[in-house]
Amino acid sequence: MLIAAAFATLPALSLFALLFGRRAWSHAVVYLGCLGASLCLLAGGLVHLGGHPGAAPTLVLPFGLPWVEAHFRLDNLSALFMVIVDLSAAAASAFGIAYGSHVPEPRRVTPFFPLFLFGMNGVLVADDAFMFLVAWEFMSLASWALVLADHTRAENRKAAMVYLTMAGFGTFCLLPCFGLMAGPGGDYTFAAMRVHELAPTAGFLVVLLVLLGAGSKAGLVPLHAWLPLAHPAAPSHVSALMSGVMTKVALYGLIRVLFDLHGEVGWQWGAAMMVVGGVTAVLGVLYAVLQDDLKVLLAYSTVENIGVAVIGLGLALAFKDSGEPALAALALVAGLYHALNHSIFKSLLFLGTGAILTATGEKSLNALGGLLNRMPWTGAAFLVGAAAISALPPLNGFVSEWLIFQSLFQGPSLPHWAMKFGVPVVGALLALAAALAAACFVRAYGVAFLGRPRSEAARGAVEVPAVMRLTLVVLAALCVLLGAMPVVVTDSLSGVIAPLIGVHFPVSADLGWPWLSPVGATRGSYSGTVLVMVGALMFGAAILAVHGLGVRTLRRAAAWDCGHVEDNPASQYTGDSFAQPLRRVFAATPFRARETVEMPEPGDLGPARHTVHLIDPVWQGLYVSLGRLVDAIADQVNRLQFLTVRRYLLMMFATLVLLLLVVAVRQP
Amino acid sequence: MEQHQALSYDVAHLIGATVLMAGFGLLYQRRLFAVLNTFAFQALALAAAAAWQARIQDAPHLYATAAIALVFKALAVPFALHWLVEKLGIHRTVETALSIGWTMIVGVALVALSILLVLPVTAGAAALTRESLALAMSVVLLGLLMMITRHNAVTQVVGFMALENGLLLAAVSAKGMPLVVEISIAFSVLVAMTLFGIFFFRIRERFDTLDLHYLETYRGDRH
Amino acid sequence: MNAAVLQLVQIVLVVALAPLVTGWVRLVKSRLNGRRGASPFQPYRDIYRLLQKEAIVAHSASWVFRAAPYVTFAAVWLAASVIPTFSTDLALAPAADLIALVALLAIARFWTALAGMDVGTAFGGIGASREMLIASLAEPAMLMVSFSLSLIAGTTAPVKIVGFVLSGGVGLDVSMGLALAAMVMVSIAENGRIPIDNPATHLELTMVHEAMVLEYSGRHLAMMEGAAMVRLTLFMALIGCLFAPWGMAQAGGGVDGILVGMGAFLARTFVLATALAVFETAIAKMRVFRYADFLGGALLLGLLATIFLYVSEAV
Amino acid sequence: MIASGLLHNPLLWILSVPLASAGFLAVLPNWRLAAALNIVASAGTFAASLMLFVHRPEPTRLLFIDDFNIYLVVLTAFVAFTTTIFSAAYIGRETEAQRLSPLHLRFYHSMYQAFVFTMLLALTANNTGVMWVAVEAATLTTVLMVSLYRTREAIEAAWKYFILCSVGIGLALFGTTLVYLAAQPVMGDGADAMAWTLMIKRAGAFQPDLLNLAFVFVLVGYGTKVGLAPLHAWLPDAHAEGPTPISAVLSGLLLNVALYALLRFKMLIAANGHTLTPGPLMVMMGLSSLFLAAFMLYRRGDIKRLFAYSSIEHMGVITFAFGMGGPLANFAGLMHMTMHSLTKSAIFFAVGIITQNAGTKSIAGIRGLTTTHPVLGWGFVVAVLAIAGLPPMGVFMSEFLVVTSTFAREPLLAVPLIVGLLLAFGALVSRLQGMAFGDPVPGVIVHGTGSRLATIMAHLPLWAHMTLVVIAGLWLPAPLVAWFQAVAKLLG
Repeated sequence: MLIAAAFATLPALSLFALLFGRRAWSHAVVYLGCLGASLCLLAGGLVHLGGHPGAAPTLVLPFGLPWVEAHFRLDNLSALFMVIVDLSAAAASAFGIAYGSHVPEPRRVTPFFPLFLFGMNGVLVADDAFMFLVAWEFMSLASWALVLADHTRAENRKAAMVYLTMAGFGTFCLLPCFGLMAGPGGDYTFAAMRVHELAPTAGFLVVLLVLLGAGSKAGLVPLHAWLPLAHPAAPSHVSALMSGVMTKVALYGLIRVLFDLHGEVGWQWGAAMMVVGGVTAVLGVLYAVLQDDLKVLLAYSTVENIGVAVIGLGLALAFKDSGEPALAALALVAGLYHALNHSIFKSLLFLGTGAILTATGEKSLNALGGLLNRMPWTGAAFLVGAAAISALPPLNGFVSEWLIFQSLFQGPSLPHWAMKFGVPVVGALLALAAALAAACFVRAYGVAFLGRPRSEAARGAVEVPAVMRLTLVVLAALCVLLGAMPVVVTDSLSGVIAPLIGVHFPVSADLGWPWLSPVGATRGSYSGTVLVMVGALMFGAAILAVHGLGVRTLRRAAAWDCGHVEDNPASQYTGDSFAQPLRRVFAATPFRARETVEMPEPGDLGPARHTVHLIDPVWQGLYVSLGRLVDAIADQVNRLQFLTVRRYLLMMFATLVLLLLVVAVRQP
Repeated sequence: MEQHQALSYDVAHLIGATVLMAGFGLLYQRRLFAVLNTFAFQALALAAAAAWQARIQDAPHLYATAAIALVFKALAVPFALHWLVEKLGIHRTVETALSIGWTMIVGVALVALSILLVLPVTAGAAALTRESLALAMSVVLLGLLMMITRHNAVTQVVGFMALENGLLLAAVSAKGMPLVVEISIAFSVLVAMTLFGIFFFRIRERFDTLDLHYLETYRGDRH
Repeated sequence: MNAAVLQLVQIVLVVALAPLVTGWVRLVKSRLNGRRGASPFQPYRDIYRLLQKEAIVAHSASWVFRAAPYVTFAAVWLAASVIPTFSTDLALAPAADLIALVALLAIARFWTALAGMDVGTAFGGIGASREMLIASLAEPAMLMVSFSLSLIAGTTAPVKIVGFVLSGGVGLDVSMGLALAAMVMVSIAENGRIPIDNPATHLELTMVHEAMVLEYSGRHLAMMEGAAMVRLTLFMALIGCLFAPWGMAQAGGGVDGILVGMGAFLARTFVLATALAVFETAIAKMRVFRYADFLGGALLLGLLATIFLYVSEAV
Repeated sequence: MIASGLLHNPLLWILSVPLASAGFLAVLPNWRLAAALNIVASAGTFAASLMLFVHRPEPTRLLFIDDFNIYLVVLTAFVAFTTTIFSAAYIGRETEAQRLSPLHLRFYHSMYQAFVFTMLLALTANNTGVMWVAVEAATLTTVLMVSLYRTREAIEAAWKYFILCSVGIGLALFGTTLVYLAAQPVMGDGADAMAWTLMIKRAGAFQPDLLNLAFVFVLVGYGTKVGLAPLHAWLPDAHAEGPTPISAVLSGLLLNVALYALLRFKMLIAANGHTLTPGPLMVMMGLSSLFLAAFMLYRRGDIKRLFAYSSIEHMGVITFAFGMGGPLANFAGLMHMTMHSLTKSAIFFAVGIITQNAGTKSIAGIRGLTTTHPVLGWGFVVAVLAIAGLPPMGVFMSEFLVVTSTFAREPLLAVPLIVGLLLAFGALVSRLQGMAFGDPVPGVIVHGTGSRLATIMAHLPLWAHMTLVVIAGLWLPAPLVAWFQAVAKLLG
C-alpha cells in the first residue's frame, strides 16, 4: 500500500516538475518528494524483510501485454534490492535539495530524476518479462536524459550516445533471453518461466544472453566502455545513483534470471563469471588509479566493485551446481553484501565529489588539494568512504571482501579441476584489485583533500550547505555501522537468499554474535565489533601513554622538506606523479601507457612538458573497429541511393525473376 | 462442335503468339519509328485477341476492351509518340544497354521460364487459358526486359505499354473475368499520364534529352 | 591460565619487546660491518627522547597528519596482539584471521601514506606513491600465502594453523616451502628492509618509508618509529608461528607450557632477527622499478604454493 | 427502404464525403477556406468511420468491413484528419514563404481528398479488381502531389515514383488475374471469383500452384508500393521532395494500404493450405529491407529521407513478422502497422515544422531543438525514441513480441533481426542527439511565426498521436485486441 503510493508519487512529481519547472521553489519540492517516496519504499522493503520474509505479495494490473497483463511481486530479493536502491536514492534526493540548483540547467534534471527512481524500483517489482523490460528501458531512458542534462558539451553528447546504444544492445540481448524462457507459447510471466523447462542449448543461450544484457548494464569488461563516459557526465547526485544503484539493478537482473527463473545453471558458467569478474575487477581499478577526473575515477572503481560482486555470484553458481548449498549461500551472501556496501560508499563518494564541485567547480585532481582544512565535514565523510572502498577494517567494505575471500578459499573443495586451478588465480586477481583500490583512493584522497591547494578555486573553497553535509555524514555513519556489526546484516541476507539456494544458512553459525564464522569456527572468523572496541582502547591507550610520558606542546612551522623550503604548491606530488610508478609497472602492457617529455632547449624559458598517453585496448579493439566496419558497409550500401531509374527497374526485374525461379524450383 | 472448340482455341493461341512475336520484334528493332510501328502492330493483335475472346466467350464487354486497344493503343498512342519524336527532335536510333543479340537470348530464356512455370500449374484450368497465360506472362516479362535494356524514355514508355498488353492479354483470356474494361481504361490513363509527363518535362525544359541518363543528374541526398 | 590474561600479557609483550628486536638487528649489523654499534636497548632511549621533544607540525598539515601516528600504531599493535606468539590460547584470536591481519596492516599503511601526502611536499608524495606500489603487490602475495595455508591447514586463523602444524599435519611440503619463501619476501617489503628499502637511509631518492615520515617529529615520530618496530616483531612472530611454531603453548598447557612457549618465542625471534641482519648486510638495495619483479615473484610463489597442492594430490 | 438502408450505411458516407469534397475543392479558389473545408471534410469522414464501431454493415459484392479493415479504416480516417489540421498550419507558412501558389493549393486540397478516397476504397473493397484500381488511383494522385513543388528534384522524384510504381502495379494486376484464374474453376465466372468474403470461404479448393505463382507477382507488385528492398527506390525521394503533410500520409497510410492488399492475398494462401509457404519469401524481403534501411540511415543528410528510410526499416520488420506467422508474430505485425503509422506521421508533423523553422532539410543545419523550441523539440525526441522502439511507446510492444517469439522459434532468424534493429537504433539515436541537443544554430527562427492558433494547430496533431502511442504502449482496448487476434488467426 505504502509502496504503491510511493510508486504513484514519482511520475506525479516529474509531471509537477514539467509544469512548474520555472518556479524557483519547484526543485526543492521535487527533491523533497523524491526523498519522501524513496524513504517510503525503503521502509516498505525493510518491513517486508523484517516482518514476513517468506511472503511474496503479488499484484496484477489490467495493462501491459493484453493476454498477460502487468504482474508485480515483492519477494525477498526484490525487497532487499529495494532497500539498496532507495537507501542511496533517499541520500541522492536529500543531496539534490541543495545541489539541484547548482547544475547548469536544473529544468533538464528535475523531470527525469523521479522517473529514474521510478524505473529502477519498477524493475525490482516487475513479475513479467514485458513489465521488467519496460521498467528497465525506462530506467535507461531517464538516465540518458539525465546524462544529457548538460547537453551543450560535446563529450556529454558522445557519452549519452554510447550509453543509449549500449542500453539498446542490452535490451536486445534480454529480449531473446526472456523469449527463450517464455517459449513460443507467449506466457511472459515469471511464474510461467520458473516452471518452463529449458532445452540444454536454450539454457546455454539464456545464460549467455543475460550475461551480455545485464552485464552490459552492470559494466562487466568488455561491455564497460560506456560506463566511465556516462556516469561522470550526469550531475553528481545522478552519477551517484547510476554508479551506486543502477549497476545493482543490473546485478538484480542477473540474480533473478540465474538463480530464480533459470534454475539449473552449469558450474562452468559460474567459473566463467568468476574469471570475467576477476578481470573486470583488476582492469577497472587499473583504469581508475590512472584517472585525473575524480568522477571518472569513481566510475571506473564502480567497474571494479561490480567485478568483485560478480565473482561472488559466479562462485555461488558453481557451488550450487556442485551440490554445496551452504557454500553457495555463503558466496551469494558475500556478493550481495558487497553490492549493498558498494551502493552506500559509492554514493557517498560521488556525493562528496558533488560537494567538491559545489565548493570549487573543479573535479580534476590536479586542480584540487588541501580541501580537508577548508571542508572538514566533507573531508571526514569522504575519508570514511575512501577507507571503506579500500576494504579497510572495521568498515563495511572489508567485511564483504573478507566474506568473498573466505568463500573463494573454499573453492578448491569443488570436484572440478578447472575450479581447483582457477579459483586461486581469481583469488590473486581479487587480492590485486583490493590492493590497487587502496592505492587508488590514497591517491584520490591525498591529492584532493590533503596537501596544499593547487588552484585558486581550491584555495577559496568553503564547506557546503548543511543538507549536503548531513547526507554525507549519514552515509559515512552507515559505512561504519555495516562494518562494525556485520553479523546482523549477514544473518538477514542469508534469510533473504534462502529461497534461491534452498537452505537457510546463518553465516554466524558457530560462534554466534558477534563472531562472523561462515564455514565454522575452525575455518577462521572475524568480528568487526570486537576489533572496533579493542582498536579504540589501544588508540586511547597509545595517546594516554604518549601524553603521560612526554610533553604535549605542539608548534606550527613551515614544512621541513629535507631543508629546502619550497612554497610553490606546484612542487607537490600531483595525481599523475603519484600514479607514475603504478603506471609503469601495471599499465605499460595492457594500456600501452607511454610518456613523452619535451625538454625546452637550454636557455629557453618555456616549461618542460610531460604528457602521458593511455590507450583503452577494449575501446580501440572492440568499439572503434566495430564502428569502422559499420561505416564501411554503410558506404557500400549508400551507393544504392544514386542509381538511375533503369537500374532500379533492373533490380525489380531481377527480384521478380529470382522469386519466379524459386517457385519453379520449389514446385513439386 | 468439338471441331469448332478446337478451332477457336487454335485461333486464340495464334493471336496470342502474334502478340508475343511482336514483343520480340520490339526488342529487335533499332530505329525508333520501327519500334513504334511494331508496337502498333502488337496493339492491333491484342485488339484482335480481345475481339476473338469476346466472340468465343460471348462476353460482349470484351468488345469494348478491343475497341479501346484498337483506337487508343494501335492508333492514338503511336501517332502521339510519332508527333513527340518529331517535335522534340529525339534521336531516331535506340541506345541499348544490352546488345540486341543478348536481349533476344534473355527474352527466349524468359519465355522458357514462363512456360515452365505456367504449363504444369494450369493443368486444372480450362485449356483455353493455359497457353494464353504462358504467352501473356512472356509478353509481360519481355516488356519489362525492354524497359531495362533501353535508355530512351520513349522506348521505356513503349516497353511499359507492351508489358501492359501482356496483362490485358491475360485478363481477356481469363474466362469471365469482370472489370477488364475498367482495368484497360485505368491503364490507358496511366499511359496518357506518361506521355503527358514526357511532353510536360520537355516544354518545361527540365532536361534537354529524354535519355534517362540526364534525367537523374540530381538523384537526391548526395553528401 | 585463562585466555584474557594471556592476551593482556601478549599485548604488553609485543610492545615491550619490539624496540629490543630492532636494537638487536642494528647491533648485529654494525658488528658485521666491523663497528661496535650501540647497545640493543638504544631504541628505548631514542623513543623516550623523542617523547620529550615538542612536536612540530607544518602549517598546511591537517588533523589527518596528527592522527596518523596513533592510528598507525594502534593498528599495528592490534595486528600484533592477535598473532600467537608464545601461546595459542588468546581471547582476541577469533576476532581476526590472516586476511583481517593483512587488512589491519593495510590500515597502518593507508594512514601513513596519507600522512606523507598531507604536508604537501614532494618527498611525502614520493614515499606514499612508492609505498602503495609495494603494497599493491605485497598484499596479494601475503593473501596468496594465507590462501595456500588455509588450503593446507583448512583454516585462515593463525591459532588453528599453529595447532595443525604442531599436530604434525604437514611434513616437509613443497607448498609450505614456497609459501615460506613468499612470506619472507613480503615481510622484507612490508618492513622496508633491504633490498626494498633502507631503514637507515636519508638519501631522498631511495627513501620509501622514511620519506613518508620525513615531516614528523617529537611524539608523532616516536609513534611512527614504534609502529615500525612493532611491525618488525609482528612479522617475525608471524613467520615463526606459521612455519615453525614448535614449543608454543596450547590451551590448558599450564604455566610451564607457557614458560616453554615464551622461551621458544624469544629464541625464534632473535634467530630471525640475526638472520635478517646477516641477510641485509649481505646484499644491496635494488632500484625502485625492480620492486615489481621482486614482489611479483613473491605473488607467483604464493600462487604456485596453492597450485602445487593439487599437483602433489594428483600424482 | 433500401435508400434509407444505404443512408444508414457508414461506408457510404466514408467514401462519398472525400469524393464529393475532392470535386468541390477542385473548384474552390480561396485556399484558406479550402484548408478549413479540408479539415471539416476529413473530420466528417473520421466521424463516419467511428460509426463503424456501433454499426458494422453487411458485406456486399463491392464493399465490406471485417475485423481486419475496420480499424485500418478508422486509423486512416483519423490520421487523414489530423494531417489536414497540420497541413492547414503548414501550407499557411509555405504560402507566406511564396513556395506555393493558390492554384497549386487548390489542386493540392482536391488531390488530398481524392487520395484519401482511393485509400479508403482500397481498404473497403470486396473485390480484388476494385482494390487494384483503387491502389493504382492512389499512386496517380500522390504522384501529382509529390511533384507539387515543380522543382527539378521534385519532378525527378515523381518520375521515379511513377515509373516504378506503375510497373509494380502492373505486376500486381497479373497476380490478381492469376488468383482469379485459380478461383474461377471453384467459384464460377464473374465477380464471385474476386470477392474476398466469398473466396476466403472456399480457398481450400483453389489451384495451389497458381496461387504460388500469383503470390510472387502480388508480392513484387504490391511490395513495390510497400517499399520493400530492393523495390524501395521510389520511396525515399517521394517522401523527401513532396510537401511534408503528404510525406506523413504516404508513410503513415499508403504503405499500410499496400501492405493490407498483400496480406489479403496471404490470407487466401493461408486458407488454402496446400501451397508453398510464402513465409520465407516475406522474411527474406523483410530482412533485406531492414538491413538496407539500417545502413542507409547512417549516411542520410536529409532529415525527410532519414525518416523515409526508417519507414522502409519498419515495413521490413512488419513484413518479417508476418512472414514468421503464428499468433504472436502476426499480432505484433498488426500492432506494429498501427503504431508505425501513428508515430511516423507524428514525426513528419514535427519534421515539417522543424524544416520550416530551420529553413533547411539538411540535418547538419538543425541543432539544439530542445533549447530553441522546447515543446516541439521534446515532442520530436519522444516521437523518434518511440520509432526507435523504446518503451513505454507502442512500437516497443510489437518489437518485444516479434523478437521474443521469433527467438523462441527460429533463433537463427532472430539474430539478423536483432542486429538490424540495433543498427537502425544506433543510427537514429545519433541523428536525434545531433538535432535535438547541443548549441542551436545561430539565426534560427526561435518562435514559429504566425498566429498562436497556427502554432497550436501545428503542434496539436503531433502530441495527439504521441499520447495515443504512449497509451497503446501500455494498454490496448479489448476490442482492438480481439480484432488483432482474429486477424492473426486468419493470417496463419
